[in-house]
Amino acid sequence: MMGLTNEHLAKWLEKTNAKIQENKTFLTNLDQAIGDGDHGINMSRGFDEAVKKISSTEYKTSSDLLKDWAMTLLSKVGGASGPLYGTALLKFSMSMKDKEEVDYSSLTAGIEEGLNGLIQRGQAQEGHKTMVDVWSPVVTFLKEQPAFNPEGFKEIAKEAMEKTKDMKAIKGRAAYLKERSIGHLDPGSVSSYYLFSSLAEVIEEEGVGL
Amino acid sequence: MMGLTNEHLAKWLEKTNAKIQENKTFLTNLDQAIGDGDHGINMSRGFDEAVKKISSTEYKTSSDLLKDWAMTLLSKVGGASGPLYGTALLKFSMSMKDKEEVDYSSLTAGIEEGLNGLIQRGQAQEGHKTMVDVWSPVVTFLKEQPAFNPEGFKEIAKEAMEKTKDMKAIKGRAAYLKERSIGHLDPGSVSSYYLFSSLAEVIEEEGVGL
Amino acid sequence: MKKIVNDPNEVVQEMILGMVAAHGDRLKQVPDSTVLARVQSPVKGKVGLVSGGGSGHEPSHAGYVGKGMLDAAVCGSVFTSPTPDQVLEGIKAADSGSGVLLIIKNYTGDVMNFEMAAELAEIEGVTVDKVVVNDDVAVEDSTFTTGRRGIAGTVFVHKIAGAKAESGASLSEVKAAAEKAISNVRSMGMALTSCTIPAAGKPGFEIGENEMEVGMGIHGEPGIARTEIQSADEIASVLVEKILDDGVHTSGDEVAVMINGLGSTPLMELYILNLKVNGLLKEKGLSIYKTFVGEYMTAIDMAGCSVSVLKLDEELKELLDSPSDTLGFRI
Amino acid sequence: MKKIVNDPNEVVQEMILGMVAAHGDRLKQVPDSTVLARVQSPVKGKVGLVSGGGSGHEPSHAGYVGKGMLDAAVCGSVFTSPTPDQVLEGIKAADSGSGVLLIIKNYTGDVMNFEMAAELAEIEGVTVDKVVVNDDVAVEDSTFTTGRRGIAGTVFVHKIAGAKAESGASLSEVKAAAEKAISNVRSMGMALTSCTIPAAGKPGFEIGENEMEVGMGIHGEPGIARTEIQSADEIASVLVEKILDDGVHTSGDEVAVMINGLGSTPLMELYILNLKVNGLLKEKGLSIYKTFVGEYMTAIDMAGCSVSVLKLDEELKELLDSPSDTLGFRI
Ligand SMILES: Nc1ncnc2c1ncn2[C@@H]1O[C@H](COP(=O)(O)OP(=O)(O)O)[C@@H](O)[C@H]1O
Ligand SMILES: Nc1ncnc2c1ncn2[C@@H]1O[C@H](COP(=O)(O)OP(=O)(O)O)[C@@H](O)[C@H]1O
Ligand SMILES: [Mg+2]
Ligand SMILES: [Mg+2]
Ligand SMILES: [Mg+2]
Ligand SMILES: [Mg+2]
Repeated sequence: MMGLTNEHLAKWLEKTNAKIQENKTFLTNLDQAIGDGDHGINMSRGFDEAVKKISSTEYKTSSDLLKDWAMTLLSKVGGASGPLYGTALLKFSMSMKDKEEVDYSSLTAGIEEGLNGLIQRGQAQEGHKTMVDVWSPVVTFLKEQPAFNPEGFKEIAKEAMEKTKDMKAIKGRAAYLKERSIGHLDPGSVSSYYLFSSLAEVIEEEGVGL
Repeated sequence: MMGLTNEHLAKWLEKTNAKIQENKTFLTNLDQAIGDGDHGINMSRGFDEAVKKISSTEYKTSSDLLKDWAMTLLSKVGGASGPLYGTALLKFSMSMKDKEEVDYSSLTAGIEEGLNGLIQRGQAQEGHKTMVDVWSPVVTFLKEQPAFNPEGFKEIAKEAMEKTKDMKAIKGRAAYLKERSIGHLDPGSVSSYYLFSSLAEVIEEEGVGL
Repeated sequence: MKKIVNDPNEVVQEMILGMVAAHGDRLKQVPDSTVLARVQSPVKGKVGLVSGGGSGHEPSHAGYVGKGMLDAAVCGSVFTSPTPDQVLEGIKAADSGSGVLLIIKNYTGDVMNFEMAAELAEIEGVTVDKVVVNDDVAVEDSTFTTGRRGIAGTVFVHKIAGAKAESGASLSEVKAAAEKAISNVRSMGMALTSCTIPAAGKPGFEIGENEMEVGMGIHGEPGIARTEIQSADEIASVLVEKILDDGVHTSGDEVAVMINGLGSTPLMELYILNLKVNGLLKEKGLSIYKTFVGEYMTAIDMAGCSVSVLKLDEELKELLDSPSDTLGFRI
Repeated sequence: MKKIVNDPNEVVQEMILGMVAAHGDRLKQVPDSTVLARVQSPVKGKVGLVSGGGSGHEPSHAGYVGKGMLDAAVCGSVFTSPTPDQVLEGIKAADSGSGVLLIIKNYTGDVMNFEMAAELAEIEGVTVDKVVVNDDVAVEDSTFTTGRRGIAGTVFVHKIAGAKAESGASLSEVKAAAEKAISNVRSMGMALTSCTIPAAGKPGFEIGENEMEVGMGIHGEPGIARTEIQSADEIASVLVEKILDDGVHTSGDEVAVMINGLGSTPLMELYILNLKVNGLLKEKGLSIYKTFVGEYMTAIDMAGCSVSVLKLDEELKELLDSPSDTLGFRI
């Protein structure tokens, strides 16, 4: 079977949610260190709701599913990460509007659109110690590779996430800390890593041809 | 020389004050355990002021000196102990009105008057875990003895003070603790002990004939 | 000690000066005293109202000085009743010749110092009367002991007596209104933490990380029991039940409710508590005429709350509703 | 965690219900939302004013809903900006056809969520405009970063814009008044302790027993420096100096001052601070028109304070003095 089905997308969401729930306190602790200590709480609330919504609805198209995912985050996460994840997934959904199937090129295009939405909404550039620092290298990697490479993909996302540790925050709440933000992982980058590592794992485990 | 002069009375006040200042935190800690934690602060403020007042004023009569001592406590201590010590000393002062000299019998009568004022003002009886539990046995002892007995006097005051430890408070703030007040010294009884032990020490050290 | 202070022994004087600096249009300091009085006081033809007590309960009591409430507040040292001479200054500032009513919270020290001041004032020719507030049901009301303490319900007494005095009533009428408020109001508190007197520099008592004290007084005096921390709903039940058990409020009564924070408890938590208190009182058949939520009678920086319930009749409703313009209570 | 709560995840909903239970004569909950609106809203012919943000800053913002201030407050989760759909509910509740002004504190999340709501509202045919409050001088104002934060000075903006809207002014006039207040107000805070988000269950950061944080934000974001605890006078000097350094207030100006408590700091300490702030401002040649002391914009249960200074002109004085009848701010 080729491409990501709605079932795969739902599994992606569920796996991401599982990681978020499991690491809720970790994410909150990260945000306590350089933010206001609510990132785990926000993400856990929003992704739980998204799972509830998506698992109880029948979707014709992947675009519809992604849209509900996006809208649920938008209306349940709040803070900075809510509109950012919401916008990114909404852009992804819109780019899938007239696609029959989520194949490699449409997945790549969708995540790139998500990144563009993120940047437009948040005005952060790479190196500012935000989730853009994970999304951006992930998009570059997808565009470089001929087909989906789960191991490499996960590796890239992980490295990118880890790199935020040494960055000085320019955007987001951590920016108030200036130099003192160095030495701490960016919470939004860690949750983005959960999103992307879950995607790779679903593709691997389900043997999705991409 | 016979009787307590004004110089002796001033020394009595100063010695008491020295003990209070030295034990300010101890008194406060006692009051933290079963009251509201201000007895050391109150007594230290009031006795400091009394020393200032008395040491800078010339007194014709002991009654005048005692009156200023009383009035200073009344206007500087506050709380329950302010009016109580103030009233006691005021009654002492009044009983000295037409006395030439503070001899043993007038000292005894003065302290007894003080106790009566205390009881009238505070409505506490012996055994209620208040300073009355020190003043009352002290008066009884004075009345029993033919002449001032410094060692016995100090001993009586000390024992009386220590006995408050096992009492259940009926009056004063410690009464709210009911059974839980048992096992703690009554702060006002401890400060009263300082007052009486200082008196005995002044009489001893100055070789007052009483 | 984590406090914004200079000399811990000067906190009351500096507070008084800071209040006058902020609110000189409302409050004046009686020279060389710790008394804060209405700028306009004494108000001609009006009975004067004086309250006060130890400091550390802000906005009590200076926050209730103003039109429709008190004429003067006497500020003692922290948790220490003011001395008779200071109370006398308050009485003189409030007296316009129509007499002065003292509103005293029931603590040995306050009662003694205010009574001595009243004696001194009578000598100076001022007619003085007094009421003693004892709303705290956490303490047994026995004539053998000192009886119930005065806590947040005192603010209702200020409001009722203040409105009555403002209406031009006589000293005995104002006293009667205050007495009615006192006999109609019951309160109880609880605390999650201790509090720190600045000059003491450390918390007044120890309390475990998972403990709370039910029936806590506003100076950290214990009440009924030390228990495990309970939920807001359970706390509401304990407080409301004990208050209603006193038998003053019965089904069908109209009541005013005060949810009071002790210093460190956020408004959010007070509103969460109110939700359950409101429900419980309604369940008991009481009709809630007005609810006040906020910090009215604090215990320095203590975390905790108290609930007060005042039974109303037509007179009390009218007095509660009449305008008051003070920093801490505005109608 | 020492809090009076039930389910830590339900604190905002229960707070909203508790507020309506207490103040149903003033506030209504927009059904199925976290919006608290004036009972009378939308007010015919009046520009609607909507503010809000994460909860935990009570009485901000629902405490400022009422005559002369806001029409609706949107309550997010604790320290978390509300979502666009909730803000949209607030806008709809406030809109009487005369347009709605959003008063946003400058945080990435708030700005994004409120802007998205504005876009949604415009689609539904509501005219919406916005102002962003950024009064906190502890943070550099650089276009390269997110810029200064919005803190307690926001309450002055609510008051000024609210009075203007109440006068029947147009959306652009109300916006202009709000912008003037924003450009005239500067604030800075400091903290002695951290604060605890109920759902997190532990303090947001560590701070030593002898340390304080200068320039602390209202979510526990750090500011300028971690130092040893200083005296009230020193704290006043640090805050006032930094505020005046910004160059908005110059000798001869009339100003309004707000001494704001962050949650656990007693009024007594705020007044002690005010005494020095008052003196310093006068020394600098400023004339103090009005001073507000209390809890206006808190950070849950944080101990600490902020100082805000608003430069006044005739228009702002008039707007500041016009009546406002809200729980948290009454003129
Ligand atoms: N301008 C921005 N652009 C991109 N990402 C951002 C921006 N601001 C914040 N973020 C991301 O959001 C995360 C914080 O999210 P969260 O804690 O939920 O919101 P808040 O900061 O409002 O409390 C940060 O770790 C960062 O990755
Ligand atoms: N009714 C009373 N009669 C006699 N002594 C009393 C009475 N009430 C309190 N005391 C004494 O006063 C002491 C407490 O004084 P202090 O702490 O200064 O005042 P407060 O209790 O008002 O804080 C008690 O330890 C007790 O000895
Ligand atoms: Mg956050
Ligand atoms: Mg005491
Ligand atoms: Mg005391
Ligand atoms: Mg947040």
